[in-house]
This record gives sequence, structure tokens and C-alpha cells, in this order.
Amino acid sequence: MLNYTLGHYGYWFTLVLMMLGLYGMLLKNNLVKKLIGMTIFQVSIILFYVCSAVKWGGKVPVLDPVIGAADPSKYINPIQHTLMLTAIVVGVATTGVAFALVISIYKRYKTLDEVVLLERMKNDNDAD
Amino acid sequence: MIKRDENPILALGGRVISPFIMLFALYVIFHGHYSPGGGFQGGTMLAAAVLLVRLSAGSDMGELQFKKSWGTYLGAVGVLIYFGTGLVAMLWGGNYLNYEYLPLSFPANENRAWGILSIEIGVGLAVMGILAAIYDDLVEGEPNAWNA
Amino acid sequence: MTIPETYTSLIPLWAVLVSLAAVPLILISSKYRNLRETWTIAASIIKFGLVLSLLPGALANKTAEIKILEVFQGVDLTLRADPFGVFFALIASGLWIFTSFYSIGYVRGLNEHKQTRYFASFAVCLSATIGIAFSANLLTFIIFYEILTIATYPLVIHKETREAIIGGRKYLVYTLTAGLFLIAAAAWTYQIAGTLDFKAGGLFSDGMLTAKNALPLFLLFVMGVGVKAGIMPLHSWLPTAMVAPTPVSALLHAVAVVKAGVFGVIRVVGFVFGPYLMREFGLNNILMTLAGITILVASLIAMRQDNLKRRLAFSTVGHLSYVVLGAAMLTPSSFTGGMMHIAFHATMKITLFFVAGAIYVNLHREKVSELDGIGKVMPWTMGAFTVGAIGLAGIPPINGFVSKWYLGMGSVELGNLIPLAILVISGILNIAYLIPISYVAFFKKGEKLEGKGEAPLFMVVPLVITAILSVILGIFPDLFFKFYKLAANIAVSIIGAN
Amino acid sequence: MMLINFLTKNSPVLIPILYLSMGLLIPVIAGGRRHRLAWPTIALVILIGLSISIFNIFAVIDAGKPIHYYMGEWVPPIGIEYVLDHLSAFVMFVLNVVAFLVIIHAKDIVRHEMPGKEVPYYGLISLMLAGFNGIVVTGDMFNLYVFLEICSLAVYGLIAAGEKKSLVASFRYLVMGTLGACFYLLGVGFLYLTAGSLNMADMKAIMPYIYNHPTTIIALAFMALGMALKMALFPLHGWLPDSYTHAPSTSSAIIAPTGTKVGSYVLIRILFFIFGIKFISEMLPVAHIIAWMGAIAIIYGSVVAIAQKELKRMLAYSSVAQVGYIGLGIGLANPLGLIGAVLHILNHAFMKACLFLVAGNLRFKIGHSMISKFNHSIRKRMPWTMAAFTIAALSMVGLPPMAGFFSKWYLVMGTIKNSNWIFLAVVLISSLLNAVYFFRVLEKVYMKPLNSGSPEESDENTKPTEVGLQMLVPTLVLAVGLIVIGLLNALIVKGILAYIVPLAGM
Repeated sequence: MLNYTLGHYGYWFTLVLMMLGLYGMLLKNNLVKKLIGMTIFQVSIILFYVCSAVKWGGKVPVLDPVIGAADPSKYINPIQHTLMLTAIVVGVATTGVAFALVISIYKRYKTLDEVVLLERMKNDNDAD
Repeated sequence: MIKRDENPILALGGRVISPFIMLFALYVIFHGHYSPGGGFQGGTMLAAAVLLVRLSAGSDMGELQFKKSWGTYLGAVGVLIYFGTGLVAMLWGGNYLNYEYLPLSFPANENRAWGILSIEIGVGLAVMGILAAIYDDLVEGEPNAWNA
Repeated sequence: MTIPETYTSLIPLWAVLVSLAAVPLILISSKYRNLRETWTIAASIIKFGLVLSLLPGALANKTAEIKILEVFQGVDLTLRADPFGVFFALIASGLWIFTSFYSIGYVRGLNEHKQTRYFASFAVCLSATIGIAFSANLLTFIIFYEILTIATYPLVIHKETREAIIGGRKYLVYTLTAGLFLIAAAAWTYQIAGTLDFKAGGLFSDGMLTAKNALPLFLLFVMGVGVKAGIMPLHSWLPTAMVAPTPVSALLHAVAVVKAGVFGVIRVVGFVFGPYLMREFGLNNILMTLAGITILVASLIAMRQDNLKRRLAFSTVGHLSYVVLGAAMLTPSSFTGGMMHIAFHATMKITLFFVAGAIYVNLHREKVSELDGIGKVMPWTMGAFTVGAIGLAGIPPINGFVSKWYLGMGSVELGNLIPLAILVISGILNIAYLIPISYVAFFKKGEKLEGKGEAPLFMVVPLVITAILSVILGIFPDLFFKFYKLAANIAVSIIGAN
Repeated sequence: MMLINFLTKNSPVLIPILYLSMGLLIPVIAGGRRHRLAWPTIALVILIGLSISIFNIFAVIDAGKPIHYYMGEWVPPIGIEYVLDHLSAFVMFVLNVVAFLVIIHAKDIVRHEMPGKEVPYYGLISLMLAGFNGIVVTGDMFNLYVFLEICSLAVYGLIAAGEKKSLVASFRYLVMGTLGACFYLLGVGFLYLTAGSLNMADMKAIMPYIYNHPTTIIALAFMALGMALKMALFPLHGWLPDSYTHAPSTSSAIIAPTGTKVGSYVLIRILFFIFGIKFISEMLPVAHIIAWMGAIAIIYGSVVAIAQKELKRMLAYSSVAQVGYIGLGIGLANPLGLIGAVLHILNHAFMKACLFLVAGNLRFKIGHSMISKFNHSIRKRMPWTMAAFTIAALSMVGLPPMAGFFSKWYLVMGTIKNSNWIFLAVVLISSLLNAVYFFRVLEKVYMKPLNSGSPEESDENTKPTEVGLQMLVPTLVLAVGLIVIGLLNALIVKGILAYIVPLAGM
């Protein structure tokens, strides 16, 4: 059991990261901190994927084309990495949009603190 | 933004390094289809080279290297190259992105290589343009530290 | 009895569509009152003619049918002019003509607002009613039933006073809820039987219903159709909806809405469950009890009402349950009586409501206590009222007697005299709450009503005609439209099928 | 002929490509001074998309079985596969037809609400449609995630373009939406670890071998949770009301009918096409949980909608309730419930689009959509708009022969089939609640104010100021469409939806 737990330390680490991210995302008042939490959360999932592709002593077939044929146990599945490449790009785009929003919010309300923000939003005469 | 002093090492250093980063980025893009690397990575590095000048030497200097308005267009061009490649394959009878059908008059496997390369170039340009555009849009309206 | 025979015909569809087609015409010509009313009258007469043309077929047991389109797997939007449908459609479309003329007199007499909306809604209502009459299956029935609900709403709230709006809300809550129960019931029926087609004698095959699901299903149906049929305790929207203009009340009470409810009750009893299943699971007793209580309680409440229209409303609640009682007794005579009461109560009650409206338009009085001596100025009107009142009490020679007679016979056939007792007591109560009105109108001296004469001709003529119709149908029930023969045929088809 | 051949061969992939490329090309085509070109371009693009989606429907019906398309002719499970089956073709058609009508309507109102921002706005719309259509057509779980994020990002932008508070609403949606997408990605990760495949059909085939694996259960939980967040299923709907209320009229009108529907679509895919009906009822009672969430959503959304003072906000809460219907239909996990849910995707898309267009018309002409300020002058000023509103409202209440009745009818049948009387009661009661909040508006609009001394208002207030034809026609087309769909629903069900049931393994 201990071995099992320690052997999967990468996953435990991603779990901790994920919870950190979730905490920041949901409980922090500052919008930028929320975003940081969100990014941590995304990164934890990326790490989770990458963790699953780890194989000690293995190699990605692109580096050495014969490796898969010669010794399948050394073969590292590259799919996770490529998937995460896309996920990183998606994450960057999300962060970009989020920062654009945060900047606009700051310009409009001159605050990033959610409590103050809610206070100031009450004065807006939007349709409610 | 915090007011900063002009620092010649930073400004010049950025301007010097930038082309080399670009060169390496091109290498990454052009080798993407048979070694680690590719459009995303190379494009990001291209954007990094552009942003480095923007950050170190200021937006005005950056404008000389890479105009703000280029970002969107470059993105569109990259995307066009990407979709164009796929579309050409489609029009010549293959499935979308099936490079074998590209009208290149190479053997099928070389066709594939060239096809992937064109895709990578498209992706690289798009990523570069869009990343630069994101940066430009985000700093828009901020006081320019160098002119302040 | 001849073998039922079905033929495809577009007439039922035209009968439904003709008043619907009048709606755009009415809306377009909203600026020209006479033209607008022409459309209404024309549509009502054409509709009646179309329905009448189906009568010979219905008498010969030939059924006109038209499948319009499929709306659910295996269930078509189908209109079928079976004898019972023709029976109901005949009453509804026939009385619409009178109501139209009367409406013109009423809304012009009072100079009502939004007359266009009024006439348009009226036309939609009639389309829906005819649709209900000709529905060949439960889904079609529900569709028209809900259209009727919605089309009546603008009529109920027509006055747009606070009272009217509250009445309208109450009406909507009751009828929409009922519609939902009906939907649930229909869906369940489909799950059990795999079909929704009405069939004389019941659509369930043997062994489909068990003691476990028969009762809840039946109760769902009763709640679905019972609201419009005014079965207690689901009746309370009816008196509230009295805020509507009088022709609307007449439509609600005599022609369309509540009659659609009792029509639905008979459809459910005779064409969904069938007499056999009703008896097997003791469902008829439930219905009979409900109907009996409703008749007595409604009559008692009616006695305490001072507002004439409210009194008539409770009288309607009671008389609707005559029909329900007739259906619940499940004998040929009781079915015949119940169905005939749909027709005959319609002629009588429409007369009474027309009278109430005429009094309101002419003298602006609505309370029973204010009617002293008005028989002197409005002899024709109050004469018609007396005819209707006598008829409702079940005294010959008015037609109310005939239907009541058959209901009584049904009670005897059943070998259970409680329904008969209820009918007799209710008759006495009817006398007690209606005849005094005629009495005070003619024989008690009230304040002077100088310079007042009869109500406008547009109103008096229809109400006198309906009163005369009541008398004629009382003496010769089979005249003109062969109501008796139709009703008897239908009863045989329902009971005899088992 | 060449065109037909080309279309037949490539039809699944064309729509996402079209929208994706146009999303970036619109800023180029209509950049700078050519900004007047933006609207014609996007309208033309969506028209093409709509034509292809119609073609797709007929292609699928013609084939009678799913059409597979391999990207770059890489055969799955290695390559990415696009699948056009009856479900995806149908949902795709709904998306495009609603988008087309809303865009026709959008021209003036976008210029009015967001002067100078038309070009990026229409670009975002194109991107969003690329995402939606891609989600619908893809047969690959990770590809789905990418499209999910594409459309979400576009939607954040579309919402943020609205009135003042829209920024914060959009930010909240962004945080919640990203959370949902991440959960989905995590679920896909678990599934990939277990099965080693990302292809949906392949996954379904592998499912018996990983049936008892705990990671499969976790994967299902995460994926369903993520999608429930995306489709705003109660209690995960928190982002929806603010977003829809404060977004520009066109954004609400295009996102409300399509966004949550796509989430529902993905949920259907996950539950029935990846895990299979056996798994979701035996291993983890997801179906049951979703049905309950849906049932609570129906009641909650309807009750809260009654309390709203603003039309768009009321419609937003009503959306929460309507999503509940779809959730309930999915959760019933029987053919009738599924058909009801998918039919409701169509019906609700039409109803909500129509209602939001009406709200847009009101804001355009009257300048607000506060229910408390409505009075009967609105009816006189905008008779046709209000007629459309009435039809859509009656359909929402579920009155025949409007479309809303029939999806409700299927759901009622489904609940009875499962003998679940609580759900039956919920579906029926919600009709009444819908009636309450819609008739509240209708009463105000169609009746003269109760306590006003002067029955007739001044001429200025009662002059007809109906919106232009370009805005009116789409509104009315949607309204009339509701009646037509209602009458022809058996045709739709028989022709398309009935095929979904065997595909879903029921």
C-alpha cells in the first residue's frame, strides 16, 4: 500500500496542485488571484496527463524510430504530450481572454477585489 | 506602469537577441515534422522574439520591427495557409488534410512531408501573429513607459 | 342497428376551419363594424350548414372521417364525425348563430371596447369546440381542448377590471391544471393500451387495466375533464368567470366550454373506459356520488345567490352533473337522457343568460332583488325566462322534462332509486330558486320604470327563439334534428358494444 | 454534379472549417473601412453553413446510418474521426438555422448596441459557431474538448460586449466554464489511461473490458460533472442568469438557444454513446442523478423566473428550467425520454431564440425590457412583435399545437414509462409555473392599466413603431416555426429522431 502510494507520487502532487487551484479559483477575492488559481488548476491537469506518460528508461519514438519495434516496453506513448500541447495553447488563450476581461473590469470599476466590485456594481443602473 | 529608467543593455540586448531567437524559431518550425518541435513551439518563439523587443525597447521600437496591425493579418494568413492546404487536398480528391493528394508531383511520402511543413508554417505564423496581437491589445491604453 | 361505416370526407375539417378562417377577416375589417359582424354571422351559418349536412350520415351510422397528419407515433390528428360528435357539434354550431346575433346587440348596446378581439376569440372558441366534438382520439381532443381554454381566456377577462383579471387567472389555473391532468391521463392510456382512438364501448382490451391502475387513471381523467364539467369540488372557477360579458357566459355555460367538459366526461366513460370496465372497477359509483353531491349542493348554493348570473352559474353546475349522472348510471336510457340534457339544457340555459344580459343592457340591473316588477316593461324577455325556468325544473312541456324523464328511467333500469330521488329533490330546488324570479318580475310592484321598454331587438329575438325552441323540443324531442334518435343510437352503440 | 460529389464526400468536415476560417477572415475581409462588409459576410457564411447542414440531414437520412469522415484519412482510433449521425446532423441543423435567423435580425441592433465593434463581434460569432458545430460533429473526445474551448472563449467575448455588468458576468462564466472544461478534460484523461483510446465509437467497443475499473467510474463522474456545468444544469447554473441578462441582445438570442443545447448534446454523447446505457444505470447512477437535477432545475428555474423584474433575466431563469427538461429527458434513459430531450433541443432553441429576439426588439425600440414598466401601449406600438411573443410564450407553457407541447408530451410518456410519478408531477407542474410567469407579462401587455384614470394614452405613446422588416421577419419566422414544428413533429421524430434510439443502444 505504501509502495502504491509512493509509487504514484506524481498523481498525488497533481492532486495537491489541483486542490490549490480550486481553492484559489473559488475562494480568493482578488480576480487576478482567481485567474492564477485557474491556471494552476489547468496546469495540474496537464501534469496529470504527462504523469501518465512517464516510463522510466523509455523513449519517445520520434527520437529513435526503431525503439517501438525493438523493445515495446521502452516505448513511450507520445499522444499525451501532443494532447497537452493543445491543452496548453487552449490554456493560454483562456488566460488571454481572462486577462482582457480583468483589465476591462479594472478600467471600469477601478478595483480587482470582488467584494468592492460587487459594492460598486450596485450603483450601475443596468437592467436588473 | 512603474516608471523605469532607460537601460541601454536591456534595450540593445533585446534587439540583438531577437533575430537569433527568430532564426532558432524558424529551425524549430522547419524541423517540426521529423523532430521535436513544430508550428506551435516555433510560433511561440517567434512571438517571444517580437515581444522581447516590445518589452525591452518599448512599443515604439517594437513597432519598427513588427507593426501592431500585422498581428491580426498574420494570424489570418497563417490560418489561411492551414485551411488552404487542407482544402487543396480536399479539392484534389482526398480527405481534409490528406497531404498525399496535394498537387505537388512528389511521391506520396514526400508529399506528406511538404504538406506537414506547410501546415507547420501556417500554424507558426498564426501563433506568432495572434500572440503578438494579444499582447498589443492588452497593453493598449497603458501609458508607454518609454515615453512617460 | 346498421353496421358502422366510415368514409373519408373533408366536411369535418371545413366545419372546424370555417370559423378559424373568419378570424383574419374579422381582424382585417376591425374598422368596419358591419362588415366584421357579417363575417361572424356568415361563418356561423356556414358552419351550422356543414354540421347539418353530416346529420343524415350520423343517423344512418355512417361516419365521416379525415386524417390530417400524424402527430405522434401511430396517433393522427383525426377528425371523425361520429354520431355523438355530430350531436354535440349540432348544438354548439346551432346556438352559435343565436349567440352571434345576441352578441352584436349586447356589445353595441353597451358600447364595449375591443369588440374585434371579442369576436375573433369567439370564432376561435367555436372552432375549438367543433374540433372537440369531432376529435377521433384523445390527443386530438386534448389539442382542441387546450385551444378552447386559451381562446376563452380573452373573453373571460374582456372587461379588464381587477375582478375580471382575477377571475381570468382563476379560470386559467383551473383549466390549465385540468389540461395537464388530461395530458397525463392520455399518456398513461397510451402506455397501457397503445392507442388513443375513441371507441364506443371503451378502447381498452381485456386485461389491460388492473385494479391497481384503473382507479388512478380514472381519477386523472375525471380531474381532466371534470373541471370544465364543473364537478364539485372543481367548479369554483365557473361562478368567478361570471365577470365576463353575458354572451360569453352564455357561451361558456350553454354552448362551448362546460359542454365540452361534459362531452369529455361521456367520451371518457363511454368511449375510453366503457361501461363494462366502469362497472368492473366500481368507477361508476365514484362518478355517481360526485355527480349526486354536485347536483344537490349546487342547487342549495344557487338559492343563496343574489346576483342573477351567479345564481344561474350554480344552476349550471348542478345541471351539468345531470349529464354526468346520466353517464355514470351506464344504462341505455340514462345515457340517452344525459346526452339529451346536453342539448336541452343548452337551449334553456342560453335563454336564461340571454335574459340576464338583456336585463343588464336595458336596465343595468344584475341582482335578483332588483328585479321587482320588470316583467311589465320586458314581457317577452321575462316570459322567455319563465319558460327556461320551468324547463330547468323539469316540468312539462318544456324540453328539460324530456331529458329528466329519461334520466329517471335510467335510474329505474339500474334498480337504484337514489339517483331518481336526487333528480326529484333537485327539481324542487330548481323551482325554489328560479320560479320566484319570474314571480317577482311579473307580480311584485317595484319602482317605476318609466320610459323603458324591451331590450334591443338583436337581443330579444334570439332569446325568444331559443325559448320557443325549448318548448318545441319539449313537445317533439325528435323534431328537426332528431336529438332523441341520435342520442338513443349513441347509447346503444356504447352499451350494446359489450 | 462535381459540387454534389464534393459535398457528399466531405460534408461532415465542411461546416467547422468554414466557420473556423471565417472567424479569422472576417476581421481581414471587413477590416478598417470595409466594416460594412462584416454583416453581409457573416450572413452569407451562415447561409452556406445552413445549406450544408440541411444537405447533411438529407445525406444522413439517405444513408440510413452514420457517415464517418477520417481527418487526413487516418483511420480511427489513431486518427481523428468526424461522425455525422442522425443526432449530430439534427443538432447541427438546429444550431445553424437559429444562428441564421438571429444573424439576419442582428444587423441593426448590433450597430445600435455596439457601434464600431461589429467586425470583431461577427468574427466571434463565427468562431463560436465553429466550436458548436465542431463539438457536434466530432467523434473524438479530445477534439471535442478543443472545440468546447473554442466556442467557450468566443462566448465569453460575446457576453462581455454587453452592458456594464456584462464584464463581471462574463468573467464569472469564464471561471466556471473553464472549471467545467477542465473537469471534462480530466475525465477524458482517466478514460484514456484506462482504455488507451480517444475515439468515441472505439471507446464504446472497449467499454465491456474496462467495465469494472474504478477509473472508468471516476471518468464518467468527471465528464458528466463538467458537462452539467457547461449546460447549466441545476445546481451548476450559477453563471447563466447574469450572463444572459447582461449580454448584448444578439448574443443572448444566439447563445441561449444554442449554448446549453450543445452541452446537453455532449451529455447525451457521453452517457449513451461512450459509456452506454448499461454502465450509467448499473455502475454509477448518473442517469438517475441527472434526472433529479433536471427535475429540481425545472421547479427552481420556473419559480425563480416568476420573481424576476426584467424580461431577459426571466428568460434566463426559464432557460435554467428548460435545460432541466432536457436533463430530465436524458436521465430517464428510455427511448421516449431521449426523443423528448432531443426534440426539446429543437423546440427550446426556437422558443428561446424567438423570445430573446422579442426582448431585443423591445430594447431596440423602447429602450428597456423591464416587465414592471410594460403596459398595453407596447402592444399598440409593436403588435407583431408581441404576437410572436405570445406564440412563443404559449409554446413555453406547453399548449398544443405549439411545439412545446409535443416535447412535453414525450417527456410525460417517458416518465410514465418509467413509472416515475414524481417526475411526471414535476413536468406537469412546471407547465403551470411557466404559465404564471408568461401570463404575468401577457396581462400587462394586452390589458389596459387597472388604475389609470385616462383609458387612452397620448398619441405619441400609441403610434405603431414596429421594428423594421429585417428584425421582424426572423422573429415571426421563429414564431410560425413553432407552430409548424408542432404540427410536423411526428415527421421529425419518425424521419430523424427515431434513428437515434438504436444508435444510443436502447
